[in-house]
Parts: sequence; structure tokens; C-alpha cells
Amino acid sequence: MINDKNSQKIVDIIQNWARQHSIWVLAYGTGCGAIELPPTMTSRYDAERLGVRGAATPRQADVLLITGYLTTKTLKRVIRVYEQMQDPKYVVGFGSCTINGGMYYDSYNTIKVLDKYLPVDVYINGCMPRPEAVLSGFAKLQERIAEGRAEGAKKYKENLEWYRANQKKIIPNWVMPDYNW
Amino acid sequence: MESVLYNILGAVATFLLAFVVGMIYGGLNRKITARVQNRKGPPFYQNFIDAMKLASKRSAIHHGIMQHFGPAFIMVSSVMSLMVVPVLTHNQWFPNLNFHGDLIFLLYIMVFGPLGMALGAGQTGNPNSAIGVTRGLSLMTGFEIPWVMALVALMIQYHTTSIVDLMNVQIQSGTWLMFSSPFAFIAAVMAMLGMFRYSPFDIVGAPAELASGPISENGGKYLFVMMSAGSVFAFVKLTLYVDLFMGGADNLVILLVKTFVLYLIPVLYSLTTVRYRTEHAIRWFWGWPSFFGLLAILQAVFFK
Amino acid sequence: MREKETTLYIGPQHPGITGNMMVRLKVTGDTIVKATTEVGYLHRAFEKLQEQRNWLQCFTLMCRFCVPEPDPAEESYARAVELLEGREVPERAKYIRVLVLELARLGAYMLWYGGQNGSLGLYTVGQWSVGDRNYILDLFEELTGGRVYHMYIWPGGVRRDLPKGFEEKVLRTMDYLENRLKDYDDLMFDNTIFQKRTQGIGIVSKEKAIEWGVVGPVLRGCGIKSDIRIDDPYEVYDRLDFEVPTQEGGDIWARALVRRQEVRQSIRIIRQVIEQMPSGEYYNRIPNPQKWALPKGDAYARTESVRGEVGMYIASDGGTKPRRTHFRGAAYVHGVTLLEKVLVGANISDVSPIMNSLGVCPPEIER
Amino acid sequence: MKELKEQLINRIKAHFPDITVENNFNYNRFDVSINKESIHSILFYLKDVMGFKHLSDTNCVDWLEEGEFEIVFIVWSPAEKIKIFVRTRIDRNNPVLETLDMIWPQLHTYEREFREMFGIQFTGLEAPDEFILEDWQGPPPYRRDFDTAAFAAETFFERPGREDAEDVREAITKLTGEEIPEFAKKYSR
Amino acid sequence: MNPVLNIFILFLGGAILTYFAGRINKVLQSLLFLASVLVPAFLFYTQLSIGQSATFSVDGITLNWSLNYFGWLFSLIVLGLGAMAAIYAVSYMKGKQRLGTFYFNFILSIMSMTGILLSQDLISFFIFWEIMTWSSYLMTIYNGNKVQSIGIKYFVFSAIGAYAMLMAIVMVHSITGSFLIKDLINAYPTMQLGMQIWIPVLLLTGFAVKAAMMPLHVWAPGAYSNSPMAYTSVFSGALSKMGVYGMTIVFVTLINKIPQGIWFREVIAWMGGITAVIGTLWAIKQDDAKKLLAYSSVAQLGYIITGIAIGTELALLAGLFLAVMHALFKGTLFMVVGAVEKQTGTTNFTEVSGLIRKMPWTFFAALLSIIALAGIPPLGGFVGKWMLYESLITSNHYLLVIVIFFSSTAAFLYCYKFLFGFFLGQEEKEWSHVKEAPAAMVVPMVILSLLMFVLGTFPGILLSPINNGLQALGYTDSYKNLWETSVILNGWGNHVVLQPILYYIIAIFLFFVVFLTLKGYKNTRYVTTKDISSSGEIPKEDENLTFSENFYQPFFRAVEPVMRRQIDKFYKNLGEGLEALFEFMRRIYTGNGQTYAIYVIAFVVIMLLFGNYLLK
Repeated sequence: MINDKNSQKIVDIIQNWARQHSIWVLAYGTGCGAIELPPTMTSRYDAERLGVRGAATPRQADVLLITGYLTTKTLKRVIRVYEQMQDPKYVVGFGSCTINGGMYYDSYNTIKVLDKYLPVDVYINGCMPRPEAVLSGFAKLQERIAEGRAEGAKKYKENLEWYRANQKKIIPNWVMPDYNW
Repeated sequence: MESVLYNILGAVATFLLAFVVGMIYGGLNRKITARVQNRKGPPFYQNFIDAMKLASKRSAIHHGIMQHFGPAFIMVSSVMSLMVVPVLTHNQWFPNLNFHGDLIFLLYIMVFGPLGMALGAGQTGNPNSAIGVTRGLSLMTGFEIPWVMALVALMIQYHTTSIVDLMNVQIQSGTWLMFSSPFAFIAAVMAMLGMFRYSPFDIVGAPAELASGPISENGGKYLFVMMSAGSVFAFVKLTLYVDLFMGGADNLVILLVKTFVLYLIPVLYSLTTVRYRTEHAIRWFWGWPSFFGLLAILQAVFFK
Repeated sequence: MREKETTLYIGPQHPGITGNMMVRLKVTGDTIVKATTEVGYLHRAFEKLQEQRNWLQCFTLMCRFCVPEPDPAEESYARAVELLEGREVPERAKYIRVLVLELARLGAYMLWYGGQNGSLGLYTVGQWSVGDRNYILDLFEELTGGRVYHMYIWPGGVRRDLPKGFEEKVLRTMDYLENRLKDYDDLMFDNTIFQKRTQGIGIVSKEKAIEWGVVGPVLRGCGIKSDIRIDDPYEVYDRLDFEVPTQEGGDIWARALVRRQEVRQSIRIIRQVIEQMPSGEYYNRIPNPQKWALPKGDAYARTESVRGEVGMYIASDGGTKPRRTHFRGAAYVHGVTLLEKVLVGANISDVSPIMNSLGVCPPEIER
Repeated sequence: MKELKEQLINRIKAHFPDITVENNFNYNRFDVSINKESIHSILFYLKDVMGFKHLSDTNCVDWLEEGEFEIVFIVWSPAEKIKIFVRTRIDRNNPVLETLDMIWPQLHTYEREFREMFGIQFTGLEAPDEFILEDWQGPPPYRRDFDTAAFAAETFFERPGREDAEDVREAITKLTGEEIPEFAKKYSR
Repeated sequence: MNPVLNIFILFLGGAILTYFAGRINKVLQSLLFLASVLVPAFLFYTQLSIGQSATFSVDGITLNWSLNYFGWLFSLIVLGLGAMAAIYAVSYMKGKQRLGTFYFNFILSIMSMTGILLSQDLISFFIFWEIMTWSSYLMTIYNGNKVQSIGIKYFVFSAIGAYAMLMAIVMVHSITGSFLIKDLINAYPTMQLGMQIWIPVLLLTGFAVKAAMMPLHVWAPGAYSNSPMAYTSVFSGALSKMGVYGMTIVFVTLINKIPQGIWFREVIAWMGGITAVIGTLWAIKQDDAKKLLAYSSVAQLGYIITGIAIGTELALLAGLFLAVMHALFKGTLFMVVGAVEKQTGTTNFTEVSGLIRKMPWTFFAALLSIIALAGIPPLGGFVGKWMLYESLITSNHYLLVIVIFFSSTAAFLYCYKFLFGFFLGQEEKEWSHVKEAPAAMVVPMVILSLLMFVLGTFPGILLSPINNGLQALGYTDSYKNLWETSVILNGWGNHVVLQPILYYIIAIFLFFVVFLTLKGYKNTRYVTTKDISSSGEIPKEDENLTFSENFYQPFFRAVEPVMRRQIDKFYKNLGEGLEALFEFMRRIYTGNGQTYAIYVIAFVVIMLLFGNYLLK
């Protein structure tokens, strides 16, 4: 007789394997990094062979790609979209701007550190990251999913208050429905 | 009692076959598309992985009871039509509920699912979903006309409204109906392009226009059920065409070959065309396809 | 009391939008009654940031204005600085600049093939052309070190000389692309459904085009021969032999035909440039950037991009940093004034094709 | 070209005697400065009578020290192939101007931007208040007295930099024992 | 005393008592109203047996009332739906003015319809027909002055129909010397050809008006949508079936007996088909639920008429089965509209949306009725449509089957629009106060919709009375015993066991629904309709996110070039012509009783002269 813990483990491995090889990326070009996504999806780099494909709405997507700098206006939409995605969900920070602000470090309208606002699973550095870098970022994400370490959504849920405080600091007019699960 | 058990087991086997074949065909579609686009493409079993991932999503949202049951409606419709369509000729492992008049029954049961899903899409309150549904229903008035014309032509030519009878006609005469009733076949194949909703008839969930249309709000488990139902449905449609026009199949290999050849028509056509607008699509179906349907009826009436 | 018309958001998160912006549509049935463009999702305050940087540091920000085709912005800035300072540019640098500009134009058109066809559902051509664009990006990578952001054309010339054997590579790539273009046309322009979807859609009339300040291929699609490369020639365009294609009609189809011709003209220009390329210096050295001050005054230089006229305005107060810079993008007019007007009365399914056809590039609008 | 420019300047001067002209450029450009009351009429005149149909660009420059905003209209004549910089200055403390969007529709967009970014009020401009920014509560950001670096440092989180000046590759070698690749050695300190 | 007479006395007495009871107590009035509908209905089924009759002789004219199987079949519609509508009406009409008039006319309508079903002679048939017309006319103008023109439209068409019928009766009498229907049937095959054509034509004109067949349907949308909804469910559900009743008798007993009847049948069948298409297209276009249902009634009656006109056994069964189903689902749907109107005050799709969570039972009833209307298995509409298609194909009506099929596919469009418009879409703040309709309104709707479910799954229950009814009209049926197990006969002689299929559907449906509910509901979460993926944007308060205007614009853009010639030119011109006629009529109809009288007398004189000419 298999005990519950072991069977759960096997189920987890299978589920993680499926999640790892089927990554649906939300069609949201938040910044200039989106320009390297078409080459990533087309003939030379062909991300679809890794199971990466686009998803039109947040309900169907697994990965939110933050392609570059985030202005405060976009951040609001990004949070909204992120909260509409279904668990498990992953955030990939794309480009230097998401890491430390990049060349817009002194701009009054762009955030500098993405992981204060959303739980980032993988950062891809560079300005802008080449398609190879994007693919290696996806590979890294797959690695983390397989190991069961890509649990950004759980982190977000647990530390919701802290994230919310950070978000509300730069979004004064908070009209969004609440994250209620 | 034994035969009931036998039938239930057979039904489950049929369902599994349809699911697996439908999913693999979907994967092959992606593979073919990728190859035409100079890409390597995903493995042919990619759709299974996608389905598994969708099924293992931890959360799913719904906007109410109709959206919750929408996928169930589609599943019922797919499975029900699968039960009516004979998979193989005279094979006890794949029984079916064939009866006289099942062609007309099929026409309606095939609508049951989309209408149920439309209700689910309507309840989400997403305008994209509602617009997608209106497009889908409008498109249906288009392709159903040549499709029904083709079926009526077959019915009046062979004096039957049963799929099995039509298969028997082909077995007895030794010629496929696609050769003896060519116009009906042409009209039906043209209607099939609309049924599969590949380009140029992918107006329902056109991504650049409506995000993903009626399924905009469906994710996780709901999308999984829909995807499975869609795969089963694709298999049903292909098998029905094989049964009606290509003489049915004696064993699985022949069935797979015939259905795949048929499946290539919408897939390859979709790779080279721009998306129609709804009214263009409807008008297209009322044009040449309906003309061929009319020819088919004339042939059936005057050249029996 | 709620409104009668349904509100539909195209963007910011939408597969059919050309970048991070939003068009709010009021629709009845599937006809658009009112369209409002909302921008600001990409506002990084470039013009403010440039006031904090010296004249050379500003140059690195230039290519970030519009990602699909970054070089016209660099070119405009370099030329505006040169106009203000009166700095001469070596002959070889001028030719290299034209070469880079035309390559960038080709790359942007390849992307347009993808966008226009993707919006209409013909993904095959898009996949091909975006895949083939990599060959142009390879050239850029060899020349400048970057695939997308080149930071190559700077005040006084260009940053680096052509590598050895670069000319041959360019010519080989051009031969390859010319062959591929035939395939695209077979699928795209010979397709009756493509014609049905584009003819008579998104019409900009000749009079309105002039009144609204429309530029570039959109204006040429209305039958008006207007191209800054001819009208207000810069670098060595007046020495090159090329045509400015025009089409009557002002619809998506006409604009697509114009662009189809322009791709071929670009290839023609590149071949000529390679042929005429002089030898010599590629760079007129600038002084120490920390102390490099420009005379008081202002200057405006403009360049023809794929979307039309882009221009750079700089104002100096005599210091080492700009008093004010301003980038004029073609999409500033196309994306707001023009789009809102063209979309009224259009069909929902035509929003994305129209936006792609007008060349709306949101980072140009809000900068 | 010089004669053409002179000719054009004379034509403008005949109608608007109080303008200041700057014409010492060696390319196809000259500047015209005018007070803010006459800006409408000169733009109308240039557009409708003299054929400067195309508005190439519009700018606002903040001359903080002089307490004035300078608004520059760059107009282009496709026929004469000349561009004119039409300048006007308005008071920085009371920046009000009548809207000009009846001359060129695209000025509507420019005016919305100037209103938001510089705080210039355009009377008669019918548009929502927000254009690019959303929920902005500070001063108009493009004014020179707004310090963007300080604002950013105060509002947004900053990722702390490394305190030591250690070479990254050497640090990696130390941590993981990975060799520095040959090509990277020449960049090492 | 004769039970037949008892029923009429109870109806009439009840009507009068109810009318005056309103002056004493409203509750008493409602109770009386209910009693005077339910008690005679109860007596009808308990006291009356088949063949029971009552006969009078006045001045040589014999009035003969008797019950046969065919009348009994339609009595199911009239009294069953009437009883349900009566229960519904009490709650629906609460707080409205002129209740007395409403109740009086309601009871009179039920009575007159019962009377029509019992009449075995043309005189009493005509008298009851007129009572029915008048009571429904008064209901049409119940809602006040602004609907006068609609009322007049209805009145004029009814008058044309009635006088056509009257003339036929006069002709029949002049030939046979008797008013008994039996005599007419017996004498008909031996009449001269002119009479053989004119009598059915005139009778059919009268019936076609009530059945709203094109081109005599113009009155229907207005009249249906302007009566109180509690009555409209009877009006559209039962009253229009009186036309079907008459037509069936004419076709089965008269036209089918002569060889020239084939022309009649073809023409009427095609008219039915065209009625179905036009009614459907117009129904899709409507933004108002009442109008939509009204046009849909026209379209559905088109199917029924086609089925009856085709005249093969299966077609007749299909037509009559559809007639019963139509009574059920259209009755329910009008009740649904009434419930929504009562709770929200509007029936316009563009104004109201998202009521599903507020009015779940109403939605349930509407959903089942719509599934039945659309003809989707396993509900009743499917069986009817299935039989209709089979009969059309087997009787060589190849093009007609395409026409009918197109109309029934296009019917999905308005079906979805109806459900979406009221119940789905955004849940607006504006309607947050809405509650479920009172139980007295919900219960009839739910009972009727469950009935549809039962009849759809066990069509045999309904098919055997229909078969009996047809036998009463003289059809000889050799498969009598097969009906009990709901085996339907295909026209090419194939035996079909439909019932198990319907079981299978229900089984699979329940399996998946239960499976999904148990398995899936655990990890799902309800979100409001404001939380939708609207491209990442957050909708503003005043923005409308429900798609309701010009719902099927692309469809109409596609239909336009195909149909413009056929519909617009003909129909619009006709419509304009008729409108002009009514405008002219309204001039004549000054509201003065004397002018009406003059008009009626003039019409009768003209008709009699015309008839006289024909008789020679």
C-alpha cells in the first residue's frame, strides 16, 4: 500500500513535469523587451519546441513576462493581470530595468526593483536580453518548476500585506478588486 | 447484463480512443504548422502535456453556475455524438447507438455543446466572449446550409437517414460515396472547413480581435475539459466524414489513415489564408459550397 | 445609468495591440462608434532624464525611443547636435549611416510583415519574415555589437568602422531577402481574402491626410509623394538613385503596396551605398564629453523612418547638458489624432490591422 | 535659398511687423519670434496663405532663470522646402494660452501633453485631464524645478549595490571554483 | 343536467361574478377567478367523456356540441396552459388597474376556446370564434390608448378572417342545407370544383389569421407584445393553436380528399416555410423580449403549418406535436418575460442584464423552454423537429427541408439572445435590488418546463393522444400498439426506438455534470462579473461591458445582399401598404360606434354579394 505522502510526491513529480513542459506566456509586452519575443518564437530560436507558447488572456496563462521597465501606470495593470492568473503562476523579470532600474534609475515614473511588488521567479539580465538569454531564462524556470521551487504565487499569498503596502505606496488610487482566495 | 457491461466498456474504450487520437491530431497540426513556418515545432504529444498542466492547475475561477457547467455541456455533446457515430464497421469493441434518423439527431446534438458553452461564456460578462459567441452562432448559419444540403442529398439518394445504412451502401457497391456523390462530398468538405474553425474561419476566438473569444475567462480545469471535448469532437467529425464519404474503416489503421488525410485539408488550407470577417465567411458558405450542395441534391433527385 | 454602447478595451494586455497602449472602443454591434487612445504605459520621461545627462550620455538613451527601428532617432539626434555645433561629418561616416538606416528600415519592414499578417491571421508569412529578420540583426550585431539597441550613430560620425568583409555579407543577405520577398508576396498580396480584408478598410483621404499632419507610408498611400529623404535630403540621399512609391486609395491595401515597394527600394539603396562607399575616416572626434558644451540655441533634425517623419529637437543653454530635448515620433500623430478618427465606423476585427498599417508605435508617443 | 528666405521673411513682415527674425542659418531654416497674442494669426497665415501646411513639431522649453516658457512651432512648407521656427514666450508663473487645435488637429495632443507636463493651461481645450500620467500628485514633472532623481530615490525602492570593489569573475571563481575563461582574462583587473 | 352545458355555465357565471367581485374585495375576486378557470377545467376532464354531446335546435338551426379525441387533444393545450396562466396571472396582475376587465376576458377566452373545441356545427363554431376574437381584442388594448392602432390592426385582420369564414359557412349551408361539420365533410368530395376550392380557401383565411401565417401575420407581434404577459402566454400558446386546429380539420377532412389538394398543400407548406424564415429573421433583429417572442411565435407556427400542410401521417404528427410543445414553451417564455417585467420594469435586452443569480428559477424555466424551442435533444422540441425533417425528406420536399433547417439554425441566434439578454452578462448595480418572482409565478413556469422535459424524454405520452385525435379525423392507423413504447415510424418504413437515446443523453449529461461538480467545484472560486480579464484595464463605473446592442450585426450584414430583394422589397412595400391602409382605416374608425357599424354592415354586404356571385 502506498502511503499518502509518497503518492503525493509522485503526483507532484508528474504535475511539475507537465507544468515544466507547458509554459503559456501571457501576451503582454510591458516594455521594450517585447521586441525580442517574436524572434524567440520564430524559426531560429523556436521556443515552442520547449512548450512555450502565447496565451491571450490571463486566465489561461502561466507566465507573466515583465519585459523591461515598468511605469507606475503599467504596474497597476500588471498587478491586476497577475492576480487574475491561475495558480501556479510565475513571473519572469526581463532585462536590467526590472532588476535595478537600468538606465531609468532616476526616472520619476518607473519602478526600479520588481520583486518588491511581485514575486519574481527568474530574472533575465541584459539590455536587452538576446533570444538565447530568454531561452536560458525559460530553461532556468523549468528547472525551478521541476524542483518545485517556483512558488512565487505562494509567496505572494503569504506575504500579501507586505506586497500590498509596497504597491499602494506608488499607486495612490487603488480601485482594484481584492485578491481574495 | 453481460452485454450492458460490454457496451459500457466499449463506450469507455471509444472515448479513450477518440481522446487520444484527437489530441495527437492537434499536436500534429501544431507540428505541421511549425514545419511550414520553418520551425522545429513542439513534440506531437505536446497537447497531452498542456492538458495535464491545465488539469493540475491549483485554482480555477468561474462567474456562476452556467460557466461552471459550460465545459460539461460540450463534453456531453462530444461524447453523445461519439456514441452515435460508428467508429469501425461491425466491431463489437466500439459499439454505437445507431438508429434510423441518427443523421438528423447528430445535426442537433452537435449544436448542444456549443450552445451550452455559449451560455457559460455569456455569464462571464466579458464582452469579448459575447461577441465571440454571436460570431460563432452566425457562422453556424453559414456552414450548416451546405452541410445539410450534402446530407439531404445522401439521404434522398439512398433512402435512409442512418449512418450505418450509408456505410452498408458503400460496402455493398464497393464505391465510396465521395466518388458516387462527388458534389455532396465537395459541399461537405467545404462545410468542414467552417466546422473546424481553423483559418480563415477562426473568427470566433480570433486572438488579434477578441483576445480568445468565448473562452477568454476559462482557465485551468475548465479549459482542460474544453480542450479534451474539442479533441473528441474533432475525432467525431473526421470519423463521421470517413463513414459517410470514404467507406468507413475496417480496422484502426485504415481509420487513422483516412481521418488524417481528411484532417490535412483544413490544416493545410489554414496555413495559407487570412482570416475572414464574419459576414464574408457566412456569404462564402452561401456561395460555392451551397451551389455544390444544390448540385448534389439535383444529382440525387435526377440521377439516382 | 450605464451607457448604451458597449465598452471594449483593446490593450494594454491584448494580442492585437501594437505595444503597450490602450484603445478604448465604444461599440454597437461590431461597429465602432468612438475610439479613444490612452497612452502613458511606457512613459519613462526621456526628455527629463536627458536634462540630467551630458550630451554624450543622452546619445545612449536615443535608441530606446522606438524599439522596432531605433536608428532614425540616433541619426536625428546626431544630426541635430551637428547642426547646432556646426560639426562636420566625414564622408565615409555619412555612407555608413545611410547603410545602417536602410538596414534598420528593412528590419522594421520585416517586423511589419509579421505584425500586419499576424493581425489578419496569416501567421505563416509573419513567422517567415520575423525569422528572416534575424539575418539583418546578425549584420547589426557584427557591426555594432547589439541586435536591437545599436548605439552606433553618434555626433561626429559612427562609433566603429565597418568590419572586414562586411560589405559582401550585406550583399549576400540582400540577395537572400530578395528571393524570400517573392514567397511573402505569393501568400500575402495574391491572396483574395487578404485583398478583401484590406481594400477599403481604414481609409485616410488625401485632404484629411494633409490636414491631420499624416506622414510617411500612410501619406504616400494616399497618393502624395512625400519623403524626407527627397524633400529635405540628409546625409547622402541626394546622391543615391531610388524611387518613392505612391499608391492611390489610402486604405490598408494601398499602404501595404507602398511598403512592399519600399522594401525593394531599400535593398536598391543598400546596394548603391556599398558600391559607392568611400574610404577614409569614419569619426570626427568630439572633445572630452564631461566638458563638451554646445553653443546656446536650438536645432531640429528629422529623418524618414518606416512610420514616417521622426525628428529630434534640442535646445541648449550653452552648458554641458541639454536644456531641453524633444523627440517627435510619427506615431504621435498616427497613434492618437489619426487612429481615433480612422477607427470610427470601422469594424472590431479591423482595429488591429489598421493599427499595424498606420504604424502605431506607443513608445514614440509617450517617450 | 537665401533669396527665397528673404522673400518669405518680407512677406511675413508685411503682415506682422512686430516680429523678430533670426536668419543666420546656413541651411533651410529661419526663426520668427512673436508675442503670444499674435501666435494664432501668424500660424493661420503661415498655414493657409503661405503654404506651410505641415506642422513638424511643437516644443516647450522651460527657461527657469528668465521665468518664461518658450513654445516653438516648427512648420514646414512642402513646396518651398523651408522650415520656420515660430517662437513665442509666456509667463512661467501664469502660463495661459488659448488653444490652437483648430489650426492643426495634432496640436490637441501636444497641448494635452504640455498641460500635464509643464502645467500650461490652454483655454478652450476640451480633453480629459490625464493624458500620460495617472494619479500624478507632484508638480508638473517637466518643469526644471522638479528633481526627478530625488523623487525617484524617495518613491521607489532601490537595490543596494555591492559594497566591495571585488572583481565579479574572481568572486565566482572563489565561490564555485570555476575557471575564468580565456577570453575573459584580459578584462580582469 | 348536461355536463357540457355545466361547463359553459360555470365559465360564464364565473366570468360575470369575477367581474363584479372586484368591487367587493380584490382577494375574493382573484379566488373567484381561479375557481372559475380551474373548476370547469377539472370538470372537463372528470365529467366529460369522449362522445358526450349536447344538442339544441333553434329555428331549424341545430347547434351540436360534442367532444371527440381531436378536440380533447387541443383541450390539453387550452385548459392546461389556461390553468397555469391563470395561477400566474393572479400574481402577475397584482396591483394593476381594471382587474375585472382582465379576468372577465381571460375567462371568456378560455371558455370560447373550449367552445370551439366542442363545436360540431359551423354556427356555434363561428359564435365561439367571435367571442374569442373579441375577448382577445379587448386584452390587446388593455394597456391603454397608445396601443389603439395595434388593436385596430388585430381587429381588422380578425374581421377579415371572420367574414371570410362566415362567407364559407353561408356557402356550405347553401350547398348542403346543414351547418353540421359532419355534413360538410360528407358532401365535400361531390361538390363542384369551384366550391371545392373556395370553401377551404375562405376557411383557411380565417384560420391563417389566428395562426399568424404570412402574409396575414402583421398583427401578431404588436398584439402579442402589448397584451398583459399573463394573457399573452395563452394568446400565443393556446389561442393561435385554434387556427392550427381549424387548419388541421380543413386539411385532413377536406383538402386531402380531393386530387387537386396537392396544390393547396404545396402552397401552404411553402408559405409555412417562408413564414418560418421571415419570422426568425425578424425575431433575431428585435431588442425587446416581447417582440422577439412574438416573431418567434410566428416562425414556430410556420413549422407547424408546414407539417400540417404536408399532410403525410408523420408530418401531421410532427405538426401537432410541435403545436403542443409550442404551447408549452412559448407559454412559459411569455411568463418568464412577464416575471422579468414585473421585477425590473423593462423587457428590453439593452437595459437589463445579469439576472441569473437574482432569478435562478425563472432562468431555469427559460433555459428549458429555450432548449425545447431550439429543438435540442433531449427536450421536446427535438422530437417534433426530427419528425418534421423525416417527413419532409421522405415526402420529397428537398428544398423546403433546407428552408426549414435554415430557419431552425437561425433560431439558435435569437434563442441565445433571449437568454443572454436577460440573464447573462454583467450583473449591474442598477439591478442589485431585483429578487426572484413570487412563488405563484415561478411554480407554473417550472411545472410547464418540467412537463416539456417529460414529454421530450417520453414522447409516447403525447404521441398516443395525437394519434387518437388523428383517428378521430378519419386517419386509419395500423401501428397503434407501437405508439405506447414511443416508436416512431420513418417514412421509408424504418422502425425507430428513440426513447433509449434520450435516456442515454440524460445519463451522460448527469454523469459529467455530477462528476464535474463533485470533482471540480472544490478548487474553484466564484468571482463577480466585474472581475473579468478586460485586457488588464480596470473598467470605470459608468462603462457598459454588456454586449447587447446590434447583437447580430455581422449576420445581418451577410443576410442583407441575399435577402434584400425578397424581404425588403416585398415585405416593406407590403408593410407600408398595410400601414397606409390602417392609417386610412383609422380615419374611418373615428371611435364612433355608428361608423363601426356602418363599416361592418358594408363589409358584410360586399361579402354576401361576392358570395352570391360565386354561388351562381
